[in-house]
Amino acid sequence: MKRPSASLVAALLALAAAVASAGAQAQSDTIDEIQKYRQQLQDGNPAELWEARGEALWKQKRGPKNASLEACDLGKGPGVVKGAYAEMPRWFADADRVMDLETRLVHCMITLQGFTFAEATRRPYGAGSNRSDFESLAAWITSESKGVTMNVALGHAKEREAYQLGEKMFYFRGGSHDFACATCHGEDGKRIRLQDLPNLTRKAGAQLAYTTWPAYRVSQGELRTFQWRLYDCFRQQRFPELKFTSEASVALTTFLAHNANGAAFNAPAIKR
Amino acid sequence: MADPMRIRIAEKDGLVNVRILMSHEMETGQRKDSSGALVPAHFIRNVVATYQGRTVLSAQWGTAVAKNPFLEFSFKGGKKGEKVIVTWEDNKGDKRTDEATIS
Amino acid sequence: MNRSRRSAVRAGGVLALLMAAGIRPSLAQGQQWNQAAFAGKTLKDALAALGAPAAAASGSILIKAPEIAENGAVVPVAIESKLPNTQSITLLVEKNPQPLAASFDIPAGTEPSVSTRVKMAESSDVYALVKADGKFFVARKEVKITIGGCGG
Amino acid sequence: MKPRKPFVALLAALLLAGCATLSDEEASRRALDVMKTSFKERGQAKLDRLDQDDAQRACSVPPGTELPKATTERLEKANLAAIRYPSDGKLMGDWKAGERVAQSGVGMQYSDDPKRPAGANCYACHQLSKQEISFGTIGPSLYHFGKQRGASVAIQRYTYGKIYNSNAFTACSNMPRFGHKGILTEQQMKDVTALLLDPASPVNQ
Repeated sequence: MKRPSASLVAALLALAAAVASAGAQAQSDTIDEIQKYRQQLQDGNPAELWEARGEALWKQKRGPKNASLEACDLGKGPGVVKGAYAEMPRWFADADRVMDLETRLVHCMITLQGFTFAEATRRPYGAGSNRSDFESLAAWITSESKGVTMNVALGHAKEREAYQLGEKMFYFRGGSHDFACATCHGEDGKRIRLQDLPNLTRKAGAQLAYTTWPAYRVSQGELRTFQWRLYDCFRQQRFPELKFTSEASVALTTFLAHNANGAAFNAPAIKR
Repeated sequence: MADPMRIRIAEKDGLVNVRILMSHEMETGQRKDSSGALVPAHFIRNVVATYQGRTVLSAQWGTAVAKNPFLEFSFKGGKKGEKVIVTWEDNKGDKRTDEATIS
Repeated sequence: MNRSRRSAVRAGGVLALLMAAGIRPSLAQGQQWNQAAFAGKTLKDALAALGAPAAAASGSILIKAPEIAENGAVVPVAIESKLPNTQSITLLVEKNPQPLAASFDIPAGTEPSVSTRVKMAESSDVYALVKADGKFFVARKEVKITIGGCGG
Repeated sequence: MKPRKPFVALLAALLLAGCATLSDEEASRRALDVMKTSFKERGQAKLDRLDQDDAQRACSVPPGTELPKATTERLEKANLAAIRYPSDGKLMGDWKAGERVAQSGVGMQYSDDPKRPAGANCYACHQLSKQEISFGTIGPSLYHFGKQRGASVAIQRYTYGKIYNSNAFTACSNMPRFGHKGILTEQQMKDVTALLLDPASPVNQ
């Protein structure tokens, strides 16, 4: 066979490069356009509807003790909501436990309002008109930390232990698909379909991700909290069902929230 | 009863910008629930905004408007401190009226 | 245009629907809702029911919508008309089961510009129909809907 | 204050361990104990999903961690030996069916109907065809996979084997072991093999 001429090779190489760059161009256009879509959504976040409900719920007298949650101590003193979320999860002396926001709310519903654990946690995640009190309360409480710098301390031994266990769970591979959290969130610049995957093992990624939950999910038309984020990631990891406010959920939240320290909290957000 | 709307109204150089978020499922009537039964259509059909008794926008909506609807428009001649009143009515006859002050 | 006839058809349609659904029209039913147009299953049917079977294409109507939306459940669409005496702005999504999504009457003093969010069943052309000075004009823009997330 | 020896030793230990309160081994054990009480079985996802096999245990490390060569060799050998090739000797199915499997992301979740076939969700992580712009980048692009490699029996065996058990070729791969874990049926794996290798498949256009 005749060897291809140098000019033919050059032409083929140029063609290949053109095809490749056209592909890359199309891909970057796609990303740009998706970015524009996300931008357009920012204006008018239905999370506000949940925030309004949450504020009313916080002040409403409920439960066997007919009490509001206004005396609930989120870590900065009874009733102090401003900036509280940016320091959670944290260890609480009265429960001798590390608690994230939802866990603490359950604690207050039991101790202040007189609900049982089962009553308080009847509906962790809402669906349509069957709303979750936690999603409303979390929307409002977290909105009171907007702009506050994340500062989750590991001063207490139980906080350090929670962080350490959370880190282990983050890399734990299991289930039918061998997935760990790290499978999708352990490298820079990856995406699933067209969704960017934050690298949660690095500060920038953890900050970007953690500070934008809770979020209004347009795909669901619901306001979702960080507990939900973990719950649904594990479903898609093909793990069994994560129990609401379980020790593992709080440990993982501690790991991720602490990694986000130093960033300004910026939720409730709006996401796909 | 339906939850209140969130209405943000700002006046600048005589132009009043109105942004409304409504709490509504906007069911298409084509979605099935977990048991496989069709969820009946339930959606806002009419929206009217008034300023000092005059209609500044009226809308007819179908099921394609997204859940928890967002609406933005602007009108001329509104004054700071005055109110805009917004009403919606859905296909089941449920209604909601809220007002907000121009800031 | 035969306005009274259209109104009569519309009212009849609404009544029939309400009766079929077992709902009595409320006494405050002062507003109209164009049943025939919203029920139209094709763009052509919807435009005909809106009284605009042959709207002229216009470069004076701007549609702001994403070229690619990550999710069809919420697609932001803003429409602005530069046509003088704009009376109404109507938004249609060609490939939705019922293309007519929303229609806005623009009274004098209101800017001919509205912004809302619609559901899109699939990638489709989005149409903005504008009535100005008694005549209909139209513009369109394609919006692609992609599959997102982890897929389950 | 004059620092005393035990204090210095304690300080050094703390520095060495960072902020950790548990040893690495203790932490792994405790984490598993905590997980066992933090999850509940639902639908097809039972608690045994938390019981790790050798590969899962060895691979529960941060991405980029260099594992000892003996470990990766052990894992690859065991996983390679576990591959079951189709008894009829045919490795290529229908690329059109393979495309549907590649697009579908359901299967094995507690929210999924166990009677319905699972998908492979290839597009979640890989580019495959020109037409599908919504693809992920966790795995490499597979566009022109067959065009570059041909479809010899050796390539077919490698492709089918990789789908069946990715760890046979790369220990601790991010890719699920679709055959080994019973996610896909033999026919589905043949169909995906065809999607990658068939000259008529959109992957090779």
